[in-house]
Amino acid sequence: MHDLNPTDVNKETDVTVDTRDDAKTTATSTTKAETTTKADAKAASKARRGKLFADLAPLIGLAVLAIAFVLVGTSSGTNMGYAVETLINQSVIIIIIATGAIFIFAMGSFDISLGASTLVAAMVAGLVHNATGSLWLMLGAAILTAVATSLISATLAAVFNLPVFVTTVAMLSVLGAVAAALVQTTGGAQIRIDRAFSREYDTLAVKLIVAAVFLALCVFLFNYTRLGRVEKLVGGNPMTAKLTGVSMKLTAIAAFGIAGLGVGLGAFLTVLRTPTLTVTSASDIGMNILVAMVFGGMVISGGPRSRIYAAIIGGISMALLNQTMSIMLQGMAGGAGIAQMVRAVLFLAVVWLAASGFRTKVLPR
Amino acid sequence: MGSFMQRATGTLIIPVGVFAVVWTLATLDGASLFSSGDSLLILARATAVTMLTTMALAINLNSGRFDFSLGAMALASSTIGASVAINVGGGFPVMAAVTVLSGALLGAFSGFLYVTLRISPLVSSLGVTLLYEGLAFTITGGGNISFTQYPELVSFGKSLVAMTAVIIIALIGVYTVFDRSRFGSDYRSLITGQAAAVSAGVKEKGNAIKTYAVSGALMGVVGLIQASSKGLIEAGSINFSTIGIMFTAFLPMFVGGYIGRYSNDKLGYLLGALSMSVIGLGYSALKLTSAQQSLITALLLVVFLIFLSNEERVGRWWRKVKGGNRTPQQPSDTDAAQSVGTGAR
Amino acid sequence: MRITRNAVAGTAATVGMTLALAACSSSAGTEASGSAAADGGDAVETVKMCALVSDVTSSEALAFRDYYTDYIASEFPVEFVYSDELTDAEAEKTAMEGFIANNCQAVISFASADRPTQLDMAEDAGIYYAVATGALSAEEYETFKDYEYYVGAIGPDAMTEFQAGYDMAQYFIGEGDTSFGIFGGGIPYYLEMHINRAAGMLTALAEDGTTSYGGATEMGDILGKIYADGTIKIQDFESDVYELTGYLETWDFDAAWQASMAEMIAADPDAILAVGTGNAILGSAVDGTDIQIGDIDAYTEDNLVAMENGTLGFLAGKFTSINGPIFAATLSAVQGEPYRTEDGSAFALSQGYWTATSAEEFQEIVDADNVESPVYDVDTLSPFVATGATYDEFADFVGKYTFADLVG
Amino acid sequence: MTNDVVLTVTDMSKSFGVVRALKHVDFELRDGEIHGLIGENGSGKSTMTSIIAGSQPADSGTMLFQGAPWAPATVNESLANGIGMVVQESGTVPGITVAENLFLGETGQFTRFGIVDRRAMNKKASAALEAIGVEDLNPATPAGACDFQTRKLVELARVMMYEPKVVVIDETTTALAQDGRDLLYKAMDTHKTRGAVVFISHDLDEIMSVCDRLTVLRDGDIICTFDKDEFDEGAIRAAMIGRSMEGHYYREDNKATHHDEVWLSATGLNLENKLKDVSIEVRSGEIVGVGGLSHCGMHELGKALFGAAPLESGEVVSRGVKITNERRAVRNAFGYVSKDRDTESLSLTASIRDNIASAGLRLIGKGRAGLITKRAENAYVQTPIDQLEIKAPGAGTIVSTLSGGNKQKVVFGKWIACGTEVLILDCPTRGVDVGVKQAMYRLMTQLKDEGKAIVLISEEMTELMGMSDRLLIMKDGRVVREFERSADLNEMEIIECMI
Repeated sequence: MHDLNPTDVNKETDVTVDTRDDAKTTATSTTKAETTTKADAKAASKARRGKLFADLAPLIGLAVLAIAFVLVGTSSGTNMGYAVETLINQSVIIIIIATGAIFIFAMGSFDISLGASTLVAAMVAGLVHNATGSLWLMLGAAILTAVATSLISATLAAVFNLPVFVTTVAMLSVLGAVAAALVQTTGGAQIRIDRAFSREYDTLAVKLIVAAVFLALCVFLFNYTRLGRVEKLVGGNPMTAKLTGVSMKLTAIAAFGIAGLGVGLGAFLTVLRTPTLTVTSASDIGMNILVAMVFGGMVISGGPRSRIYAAIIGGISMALLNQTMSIMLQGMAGGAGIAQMVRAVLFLAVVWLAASGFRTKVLPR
Repeated sequence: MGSFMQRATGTLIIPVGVFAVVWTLATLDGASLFSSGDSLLILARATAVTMLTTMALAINLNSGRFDFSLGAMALASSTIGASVAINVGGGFPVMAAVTVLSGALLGAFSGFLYVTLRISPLVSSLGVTLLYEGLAFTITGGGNISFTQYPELVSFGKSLVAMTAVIIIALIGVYTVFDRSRFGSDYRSLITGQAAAVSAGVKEKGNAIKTYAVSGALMGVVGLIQASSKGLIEAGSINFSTIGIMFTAFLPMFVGGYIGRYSNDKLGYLLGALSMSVIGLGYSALKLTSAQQSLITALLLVVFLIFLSNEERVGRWWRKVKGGNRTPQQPSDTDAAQSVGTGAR
Repeated sequence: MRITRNAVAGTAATVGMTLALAACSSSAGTEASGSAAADGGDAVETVKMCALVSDVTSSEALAFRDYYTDYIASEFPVEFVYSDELTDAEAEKTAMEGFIANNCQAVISFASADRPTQLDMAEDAGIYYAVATGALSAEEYETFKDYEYYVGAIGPDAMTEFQAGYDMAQYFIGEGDTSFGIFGGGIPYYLEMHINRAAGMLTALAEDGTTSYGGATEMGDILGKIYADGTIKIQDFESDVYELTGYLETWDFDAAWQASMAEMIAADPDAILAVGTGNAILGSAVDGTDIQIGDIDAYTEDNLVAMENGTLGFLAGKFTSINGPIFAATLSAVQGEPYRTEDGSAFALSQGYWTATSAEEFQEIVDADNVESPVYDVDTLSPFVATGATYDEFADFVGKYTFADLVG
Repeated sequence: MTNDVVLTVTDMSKSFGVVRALKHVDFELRDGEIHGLIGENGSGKSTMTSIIAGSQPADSGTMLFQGAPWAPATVNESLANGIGMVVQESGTVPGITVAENLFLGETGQFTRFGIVDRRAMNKKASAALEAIGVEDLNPATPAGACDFQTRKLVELARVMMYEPKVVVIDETTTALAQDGRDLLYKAMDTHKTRGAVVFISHDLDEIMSVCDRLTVLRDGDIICTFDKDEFDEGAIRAAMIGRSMEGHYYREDNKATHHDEVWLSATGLNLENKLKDVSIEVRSGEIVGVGGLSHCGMHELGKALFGAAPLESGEVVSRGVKITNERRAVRNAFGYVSKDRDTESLSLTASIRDNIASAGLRLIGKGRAGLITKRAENAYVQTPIDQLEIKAPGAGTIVSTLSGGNKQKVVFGKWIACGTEVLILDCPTRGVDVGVKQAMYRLMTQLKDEGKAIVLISEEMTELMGMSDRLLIMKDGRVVREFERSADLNEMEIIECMI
């Protein structure tokens, strides 16, 4: 995470205005000049507060949602103990996959096939478990499959110079077909693993351990090693990164590898949580991780402002919101539609706040 | 840009080639591409839907604006149009007018949100998708809208003439608006020279909102055609289940971009859509399962992209092989691929 | 100092504490309400029943829902909470978690992606669980029949589904039809209901001596072949009498699908046998041809219109209030009187379809059973809600489900 | 020169935040003159002209243009009423035609019922281009297909088309090769007959030869104005910097020196039509200059030496290692400063710290198993910040907020911090002010003395002559001539072989 400490923010504003000649030369900076009024000091501190606020918006969103959840839940007699556990159950897979995916998004790439690869990895894991009965082989299979699929996308994109997004659009279709083929191998509609087995391991402890280990790894790699810096550098300006000696191919492969690991672990937990896998399983994951990341303050175009914590914040926020909405709208016809509209509005509001310190004269792209 | 022959070849090589390959494969398999009387209608309808979606996607993607909400706009506008026509009456004209108009309004609102919030268009479109899916769901309470009792509302999609007319009108309309009008001139200047155009007085916000409105109107027409070809509107689609249609537009968009180098990208979108629809007929003639179909389509997308991204390399290699010294057809860096790069690398 | 990380930590701590406190403080309370529900007894207390639904859009699903929320909820001391559309096992589990957290006292499940998980969750949480319009497989039944909170299942079992397909084909054969198209719906997704129905259709055709499907003529073999192929292959259909002119599956609506549909219709069969939603998907396409559709769906207005104008020739459908008995059994269980078989197991009862082959029959059915005045009305159901009725009496009641039985 | 005053600026002030960019300046522009503005980055010259040309408002002060109060709200309004401006950055839009660029935002004049009459537009565009001496440009050509210089001329044509009374030309020549400059000078001379020109440049020689009068700005103040007959390089420099320039601007010595080891050796480089059989050797402690016209291939050569160009044949070797890509280059202590600083050498939205650290992440993590702590990173970054005197409140400052000179220092800092030994500099002083330039030259000299190998690619002949041990001149993708450093290098002779 690249943060600004308060003094930095303060001084930075001064620098913004210290660039008289530069400021006017591009339309982008002209805005700064134009919008800065005579009340300089006021404006400067306002800008500083704006950026600080923007940085905090996802956290504020999380806090507000948590309070709303507790208030709504308590007042409607919800079993909060169970509800909190549910919260973790429902968000942990999204958080893991999304946190891994941040490595991809930080470098300005966009992978839309993560949901599909979760499904395929989960299916392979399920099949391996059914064949061997082993937990560890199943975990290994999930990770291997996910990393392999992820690396195929990365390699295709890197070797042939393809836009990652469209490559993953193609991967989405391919993985869908693979999932259909995998199901067909069982001669039935689903891949199902032993209930007793999944119940044994589908526990809070397993989830928290897997999540803690993986998230710690991600935070470490992202914030304390060369990899994270390089991902952000590539996201900020790929050309510069290249001309600074960063290997785009290796960087992409590393990012996709970690994302693949996350998908693998997510798939592993998916099998434990829902031991019955069909071609439509995990279909929501692909988009939900996107929403979670953005909700948590991730800049979708990546770059220096990427944050590794975004998925955690966003994932929990989404789960809180979903639960609160379902408590409030339970039993209401069309409730799902209204809940989704509320979700949309909140989503846009948080993103808007998070972007508030970083506006330019031209529209963002 | 080269001679007429060169341009004609570049323009037609893909659609003609696709047709030849698909026709040959079908014939070898003993099947016919146009096995039923409805084949032409299906071809026209699929071409219309794909072309409109491709245009709706491309006009914003060219400006680096990625739009997940295309399907949601089609869904919401047709839901509104059908509900009004069923509850108020007025038959197909009312349904068509309300659908396209509400499509344009939904598009404009989406654009308005984007320029007002000033957030990444991709992110804004995620929110809009949720919003419009939720809207359609709320209107019907999640139920489907069925036209079994109102066959007159859906005869539109069963008319070859109507579908052909849609294609022609949309092509001419979109070409006029984006290539010949003042709006289009501003639009194109904003694509590649955002900052310069804005400082020269081009109104970017208005232009963006209008572009979104056009995109929404096109998706309104798509919604209309889909409602009539399915005979129902699945208004209960939520949780991003409407985004699938967007993916069908990528390949024709790239094909269109390629063809656009030789003639015009709008014509390219038509020919790209036509090629995809021919391939669709081929799938049916060859009796491929849907898994096989999606696999092949995905491979085609990847192969074509590889070709586009490595055209220079391919060209260089080709010149080496031929040993000749033909002037390289310099690719203007595949516009579409480029914008996808900026919008969502 | 790194503001953002501190803020993250701070917020996380605050959120965590809030949640933890809320969790602890309320768990005692729920404990109490949970046991109150288990004790039952008090008939005046409103029972919170939750419905898991995989389909929220079809008119059948909406009619079922209206019957519960409009009719039943106004006649019995219950409130219904419906899930969103549940597309997969994960969604089902999520919805179950929500139900349990929100103190549902019983779950009536229409969603079948992962029944074992639902059953386990209900059992763990101590809330009643019932299967509506469906059945557990034999294997599943053996596993779960002794669960304390498993109420039982009422609905068409595999055989009923098979029979519905069989009856449909038999009807059109009886009409003298010889050429057929088949709409296979969710067969490639291994939707068992659809596979069973399709097997029924093919088995009916195969009763003619010259006819076979992939060499098979028996129900079991045909079923096996469909499972193996994941589709129906018309080239494997052999007959001197009948002709299979086309086959269509899924609801893709893309160009290839449309072409396949057009091809099936262009072949001009006498009838198209649909495993489900035939009129909704194909109705407008066959409009203006002589092709009739045989369908397994619900008694909706759309289907009535189709039957009136001749598009729909045969309809097997669940009637609106078909879920009355399972509700009665569930409520009875919540109020302390679950129905158990002689050996103490949960019940597994079968109910089939009502069929209509003319607009008149259709109208009779609609008139006899609708949300305002269902055949399973309060007077019919009340005797089976915690009144001391035995399992055999209940089973007998459920078994009399035909139009003739209920309407007369 | 008629000496009638066309534009008067009185008591103009402008602040950005707490910084005062213009402090009560007074300025007079006379009819028929070419008036040069010179000053370091941030001196206020561009701020003043941009206010005059309507791209931003002043905080206080008044302007009189041809006797009437002048306060344009937009660039277009200013242009329509007689004052136009050509800016430093490319103002053209690549995706539309030359004609559409000329009438950008103004296509309304050709529009009937919303449809643009392209034939009429192209015709008018051709006329406008011919008016400034550009003859052979089809206005229907996409601007993106034109070279940088042509696009610049299109911008000039766009301004001139409005026949403004006053034209402001802001550092445009940096982008132009000699023929383009000649067209520009000619256009300016022609314009003198009907109005006045304000000409901003960093190039003292150029400004002295082109202008009739010259105003020096420093720190938001107008220091003084020179008439043509008072032009004196030393005096002007002194006015700009506020002190007389100490020591030499370029290298002091006149002799080519270097160590023996060859650190960079390229042989037989071929790249499309841009490089043809180019070979070059650079030794330790040597600065090799590469000059030529913009499109002679020297920029491509810079990239090729760094392993960043898809060579058709030939190889780049450094101390036994083939440099096949950028990664290998950096691993072998290469550094590359691009001429497109913002797009190729910096991550603008990242901080100074991030940018400087980017090339040395391995070094920072060295000895800690790759662990990069905040402290180690800060320590790593602080050295070049101090050494290069990067003016910023802190290492966390976002680079996009820095001035051009400071940005370039960040780029240099990135390469110096990681111990670069072979430095490829492509136009390293483009768009930076004199003070920073001087610092750069000193740094290059220092690096040379430390035994580093430097390739200096530049479009500024004086800079090349002033800094290089050897000077290679390129033309049409080939190295056509090589000059050894000596006191009697003849600039004219060098330029001869470029053209």
